[in-house]
Amino acid sequence: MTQPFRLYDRGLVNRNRPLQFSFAGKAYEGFLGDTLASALLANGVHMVGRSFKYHRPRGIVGAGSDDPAGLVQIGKDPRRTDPNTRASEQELYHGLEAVPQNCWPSLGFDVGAVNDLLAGFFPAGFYYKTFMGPPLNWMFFEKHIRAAAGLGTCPEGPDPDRYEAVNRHCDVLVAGGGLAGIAAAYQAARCGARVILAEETAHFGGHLLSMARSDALIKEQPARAWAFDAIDELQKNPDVTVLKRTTAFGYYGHNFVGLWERAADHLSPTQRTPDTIRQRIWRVRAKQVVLATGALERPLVFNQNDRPGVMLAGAVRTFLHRYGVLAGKRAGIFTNNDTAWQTAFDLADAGASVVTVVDTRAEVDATLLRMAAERNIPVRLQSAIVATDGRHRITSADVMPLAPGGTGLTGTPEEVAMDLLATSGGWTPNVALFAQSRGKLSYDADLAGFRPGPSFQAERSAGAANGTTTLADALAEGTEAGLAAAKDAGLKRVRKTSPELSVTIPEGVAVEPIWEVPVLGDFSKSRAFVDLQDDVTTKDLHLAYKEGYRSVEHIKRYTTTGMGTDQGKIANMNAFGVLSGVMDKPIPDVGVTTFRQPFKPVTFGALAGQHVGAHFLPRRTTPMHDWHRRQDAIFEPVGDWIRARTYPRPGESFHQAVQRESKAARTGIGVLDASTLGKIDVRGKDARTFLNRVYTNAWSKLAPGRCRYGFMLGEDGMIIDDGVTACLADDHFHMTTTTGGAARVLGQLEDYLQTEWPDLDVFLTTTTEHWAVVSLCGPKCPDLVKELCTGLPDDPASMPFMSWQNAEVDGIPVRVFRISFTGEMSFEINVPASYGLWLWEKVMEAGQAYDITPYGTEAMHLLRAEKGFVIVGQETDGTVTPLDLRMDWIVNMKKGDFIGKRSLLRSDTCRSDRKQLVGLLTENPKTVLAEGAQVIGNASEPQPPVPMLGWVTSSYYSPNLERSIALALVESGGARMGDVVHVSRSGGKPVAARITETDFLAPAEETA
Amino acid sequence: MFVIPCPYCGERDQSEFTYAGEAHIARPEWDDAMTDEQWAEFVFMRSNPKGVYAERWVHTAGCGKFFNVIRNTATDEILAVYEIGSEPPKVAARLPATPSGEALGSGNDAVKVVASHEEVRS
Amino acid sequence: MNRYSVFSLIREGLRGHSGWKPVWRDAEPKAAYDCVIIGGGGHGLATAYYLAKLHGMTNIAVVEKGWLGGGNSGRNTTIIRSNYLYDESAAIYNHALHLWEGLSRELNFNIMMSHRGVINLAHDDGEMRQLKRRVEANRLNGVDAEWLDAKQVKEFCPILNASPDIRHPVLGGTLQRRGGVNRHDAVCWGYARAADDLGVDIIQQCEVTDIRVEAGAVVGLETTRGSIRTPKVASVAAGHTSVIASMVGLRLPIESHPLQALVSEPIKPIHPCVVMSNAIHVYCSQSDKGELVIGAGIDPYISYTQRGSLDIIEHQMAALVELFPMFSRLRMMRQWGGIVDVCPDASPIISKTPVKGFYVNGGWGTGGWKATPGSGHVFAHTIAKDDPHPIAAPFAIDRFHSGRLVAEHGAAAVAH
Amino acid sequence: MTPPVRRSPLEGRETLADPAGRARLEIRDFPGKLILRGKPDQVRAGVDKALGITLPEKSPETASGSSATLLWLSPDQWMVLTGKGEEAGVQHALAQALSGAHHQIADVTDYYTILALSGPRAREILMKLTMLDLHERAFKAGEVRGTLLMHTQAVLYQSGGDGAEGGPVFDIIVRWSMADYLWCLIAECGREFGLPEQVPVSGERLVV
Repeated sequence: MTQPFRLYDRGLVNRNRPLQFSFAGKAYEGFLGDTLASALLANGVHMVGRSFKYHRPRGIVGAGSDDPAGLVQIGKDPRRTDPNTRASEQELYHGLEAVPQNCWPSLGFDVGAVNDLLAGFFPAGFYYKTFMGPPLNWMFFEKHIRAAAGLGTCPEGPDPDRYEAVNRHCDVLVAGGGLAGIAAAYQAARCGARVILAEETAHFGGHLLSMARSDALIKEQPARAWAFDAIDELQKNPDVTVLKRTTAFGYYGHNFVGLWERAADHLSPTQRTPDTIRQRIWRVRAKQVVLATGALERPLVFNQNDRPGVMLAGAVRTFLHRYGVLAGKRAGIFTNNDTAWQTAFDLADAGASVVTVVDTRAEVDATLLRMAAERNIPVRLQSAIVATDGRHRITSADVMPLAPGGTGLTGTPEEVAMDLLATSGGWTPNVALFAQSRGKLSYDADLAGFRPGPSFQAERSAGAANGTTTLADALAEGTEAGLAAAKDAGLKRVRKTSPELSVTIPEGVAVEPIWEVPVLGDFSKSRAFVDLQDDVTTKDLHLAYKEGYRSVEHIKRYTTTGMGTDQGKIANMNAFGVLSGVMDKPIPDVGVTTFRQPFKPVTFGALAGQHVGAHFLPRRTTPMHDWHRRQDAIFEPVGDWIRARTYPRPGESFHQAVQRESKAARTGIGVLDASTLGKIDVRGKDARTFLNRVYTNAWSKLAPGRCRYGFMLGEDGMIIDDGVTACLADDHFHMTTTTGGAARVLGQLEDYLQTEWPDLDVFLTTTTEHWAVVSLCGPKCPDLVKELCTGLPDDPASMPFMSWQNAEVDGIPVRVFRISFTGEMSFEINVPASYGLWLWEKVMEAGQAYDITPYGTEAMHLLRAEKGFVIVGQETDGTVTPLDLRMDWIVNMKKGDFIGKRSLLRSDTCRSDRKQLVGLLTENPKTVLAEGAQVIGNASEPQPPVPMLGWVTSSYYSPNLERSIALALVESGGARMGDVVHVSRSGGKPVAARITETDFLAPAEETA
Repeated sequence: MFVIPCPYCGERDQSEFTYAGEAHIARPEWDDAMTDEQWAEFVFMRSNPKGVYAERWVHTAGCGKFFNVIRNTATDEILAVYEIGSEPPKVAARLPATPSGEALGSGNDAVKVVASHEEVRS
Repeated sequence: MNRYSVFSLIREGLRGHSGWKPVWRDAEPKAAYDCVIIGGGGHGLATAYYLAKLHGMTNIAVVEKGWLGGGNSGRNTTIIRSNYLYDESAAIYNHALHLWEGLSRELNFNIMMSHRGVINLAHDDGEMRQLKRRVEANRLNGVDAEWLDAKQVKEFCPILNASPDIRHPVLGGTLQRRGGVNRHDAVCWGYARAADDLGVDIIQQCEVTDIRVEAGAVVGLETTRGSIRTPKVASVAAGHTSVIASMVGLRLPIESHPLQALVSEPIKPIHPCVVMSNAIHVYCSQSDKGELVIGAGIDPYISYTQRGSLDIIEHQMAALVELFPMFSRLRMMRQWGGIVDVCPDASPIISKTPVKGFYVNGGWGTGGWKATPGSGHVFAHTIAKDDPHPIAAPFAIDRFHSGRLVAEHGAAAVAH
Repeated sequence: MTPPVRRSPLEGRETLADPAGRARLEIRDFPGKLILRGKPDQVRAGVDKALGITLPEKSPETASGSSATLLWLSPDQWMVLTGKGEEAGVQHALAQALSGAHHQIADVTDYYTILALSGPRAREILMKLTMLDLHERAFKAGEVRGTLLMHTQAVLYQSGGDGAEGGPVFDIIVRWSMADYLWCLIAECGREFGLPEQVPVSGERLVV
């Protein structure tokens, strides 16, 4: 296969490594080192897609991340296809398959292009003015608008590739691997600094790679040779990290910078292994940052400037020198500054015919005129291109003289045939990262662009990013920046190492801005595009202002300029320029839109890193977890924990299993893994005072060996946690908390100790996971405890309720707590976690004789509900006090102050008609209320809004009471014992239920 | 993500810390005469200033100690750290400056451009 | 003002769009107004519109320090729903939803109200209980709400990861069909245009530097564009509520946090609705332009920088990929931050204050957008009558004294 | 009757080693662990008396004696590492020596598990999980720091020097219930250096 536009005497591509690829179903050949864009251009393909709104043909415009137009979909594997990929950034690999976007049925013939014919009726913001209905409302039109919008298509997923994030600290981070960046990194490293150098493309050298080797020399050698040597030296330095294919995408607070490395996108899927990292985020904390991110060229804005084949002059030069590709063979140049002239010269020297150089300026440097003459290039000064032709690629352009002052046209248009039009409107320093760092921009009239002004963070700009326009200055500035950065990072100053650089071609820009090239004829018929992706024309900007949108931010949003996937890298400066004319204000007064992170779009998967799938979040499990799994238990997530919920036997339903477990716990022996409960060791002579202040009840008299239940409140008086605390010694306590509350409670207690009560002699240490907890429940469990434990009374049942003792199991020390969350005879055996599974298995073994039944959290919830015990987070929701639970006995208002005490006295908090916890017994004992159902007064639902008296917090069918039971928070519930209320249900008539006490196990007369 | 200089462990990433709210809000001694309004001042009302602000952080993943930080909430610059119970030191800060209402370093988007290389008031 | 319609579009299309008039006048501040509203966001502009339209107060101004809709209005993820737990919340958010439904036609400005449905996912037993409680309460409050089991959720949003083996499997969820998204800029511009048409002065680039109070009553304010005399000042400066309140010596139960959001590159339609998950911290929809619009979490600390931390975004992406594995290869195109004024009970303050003539509307946390029309409507009433609208009354400041909070976060209602 | 068996949270996990020697991940065999809390001037003498160790009093200091190693965790908090099964004896000795002083000693031997990550690439692996600066000039042998390893807190103790053959050794002290998460995550981050993929325990039935 031949590549008609390929040159064989220049470029970094490897001509010995041809690569086959396809675009739009057609097969092509490129070389290793190509981007998709350079390979397509080498094959004469310019048109690659359609624009967002008008579906106009779009071609390759730029040579890097600034290209707004050259977007394609890469890859046919539905799990690996990548939409909206920039052809000028996608490196070529063997077998690459690319397809055009936003066109149907084909790129050449696109039905959507009808929009372009109707463009006159679709100005900026047209959709705000219609589609309001009736008869047809927005929901009708939205379908069609959505279908027409969007660009590429989403992969099907899941993503087969791997990503990761890595953290790094460094003295100096250098963003940009051009001459200035290399010089900065080189100098900083020479100072002994820890350096990270990140270059966006596959090659270091930046602008040096976009010019002929001999154009820039250091010590009689091509400057790029010096640059490559510097990179080699840096790569050998263990304190330097040199990254290519890596973009600094986000400059965040405190000098934290995100880098995005495309580690494998240049490899074909077959070249990747399951271990390959596709992309990597480098999370860099830098003492100093050097921004050497270069400058972005902007196109000229003129009528019909959007045809494929109309490219940035600098990009044409880059394709020529970096890739050895002629973007066209009959080239026209359209410029308002010096730089594009070199593109003309280089094209001519490479064998292309340059049919014209059109310059809007009246006078240009004589050297340029001489060099053009030497090459027989026709030059038209003080002229402009006013129209172009060519359906899928430019075929000709109309050139006309500009009236003096450049405000109008004169004479008649002359048509010039061409297959390439390289334009340049000047260069804008790439200040995106600087702006993200929250420095302020300042307008530089010589550049007609913004450059870095006052810095905010520890950063400095160098080279073209700083508005510098010659290579020698860039080299010197980069070196100086590296030196200063190293010094500010605290490294000792060493001798500067900056070589002499000479450039053999004209440099400088000498731009004379012409933001809007005058239009020939009816302005309203012109199509001068500012944003080539979102189809924003100068007309749209004029219209937005005319319609009263004065702020540049409003105009951006109204016209969508700069809101495409390139975020207006080349469009924004032109837009500001056009607006300064429209508003008749200097550009600084027009202002700029915000430069937001990321500098360019970053893959979601890369940002998620390695923390996906199995590694998404921790799954905390108890020492007995393996046993539960072996029983094929059903589990539930409780915060980070995965707890066994129930243990269905073969053929048993979830409900049946829970019923069986609950029954067994009151008739035989049930055993529960309660290891997840929070545990805090409290020690110090002021421990009791401390407990008195953090719990609502009194702790002064709790004797060693005894336990007590307590509520903790927030200062707002609402319950935040509960648990049993045991007295180990007079100054030593073992506190327990809820599973989910453990960390929060410890944090709050430390807060009070460190901040409010530093005078208290109390230390806290969490021991939650040191202890595995086996909770035995049921009338027969004293016998089992007696069998297992030594060191307890002959009859463990004689241990007083709410007491604890040390004991041993096979010589392993344990703590045995005689406490109960079920109302049933119950013991909790605490053993060091490493023995947890052993103890559990031992209990199951010994328990066989008693027909022991393991039960999970669901039965535990049911059992405690039978007894009317509350669960914080189920009966409470952050709006409930102990008084609301009608547990006044646990609130000691007579003792001193405690957390939340004062809030209990607030006018609303002490209302007697607040929602209070009660039991509910349905009239039909078989009917189980829905948890979350609302309690209402009427037997039938009136029209909304229906007054709600309260809601059902817990509801079960009780196997022990052989009827349904429920707990509910009901207005004035305490005063309504025996009342019948109604509980609403979706799709059914309300269920009648009688209000009762909450302890369903208590003798019946109590609840009557 | 801030770099927070823990008084006990040195500079660490913010992810190791937990924010603990406004500093120097002393819990009132019990007083039967205290009104609901006075109590609400302690429980709910906050100064929430734009500018110099004394706040508390706790080094959750490190030493577990609470300490005070003075931060400029208009720019997120940390201006001082000091131990619980000690007096806040005097600090200088780039304060919000009208007419933009924003100090250099504020993320607020009111003014992003200076006309020339003029210094922005600090 | 021009009447917008498909016919006006065609007429203007035929004459090169030469006839469009400005959406609002670029008004100069007058020496005195009957009321000045601080903050030109959705809530402030809606307040001005309803003051002029329903209460005849047309000699009023909206002063905005930047550009209209440049604060949280232009930064939120535009999710509209009213399925809140408590009666007070359901009342105001449902009031807002009713107004949203007719707003494009009322303002003659297409706000692109898309009732595509909002799903709140449940991932564990506790969430099931809370969301079912919410559905029941919603139904009795006349808020459309349905419970969907896991299968129905998957049917409504087929791109969800419904695998039972993920860390937080989807067990079910609630659906509010009338919920959805709209176009934030359009809402601000539409209200501004309609208010301007009723005579309201809309003054941008005008920052309030002080509020003058005499004998406990507001008499005027100082701005970067001069002094203004007025007996009534209404703060609707979301993100700076405490700053404005401090000008009259008022402390509020508000803390201002960074909240971030982001959009992907535009892709063809893939996401049919709005999905919100509390446990996994995701809320995601797709804009008409094709961008996925994703809300991230709030940073824990106070900040006025409108900037958040990258790690918040990273956690957000991990959660998103867990719930929508197919999004892994899409790209984050733009991220930004706003400032959310958060109240301890995750409910707003719409209130008179101890300072006569000073009114506060703020503290909406992460959930203010959906309330915009309702908030402006009841706040206008409160200002005009100097007496709280019944729907606004429960949101008065004094609830923090009495303890009568509207604890939506206590009820784990995601407030976005 | 089954005799008592101790199990670690990583029961069934085998030592992971890169054939090329770049990284190695293993489990420490139940070293004893105590938390000691107290004000330095109140416990300094007692610690010296009981253990013959000079109390480390600031970050990131550690100190070792014949019977134990003390890791500084906080101005009033230390972790005491002992040999397997020796924690009770050390706790007793400390309690004796500190009687009278306001202090706290808690046995946390089973609260924590210790993973050891070693090898020339150990630092790079850990830097995928912690924001600490692990450069050899910033984190030296014998230093300890509490930090966050992605979603779990952990104490990093560099128990082996860089000069040593095979690079640094990091003892990673992590809660029981987080050990498997961290084990698998470290292995995942070590895949580019030859550690094999490890899948966390998962797949429980969470849906009824």
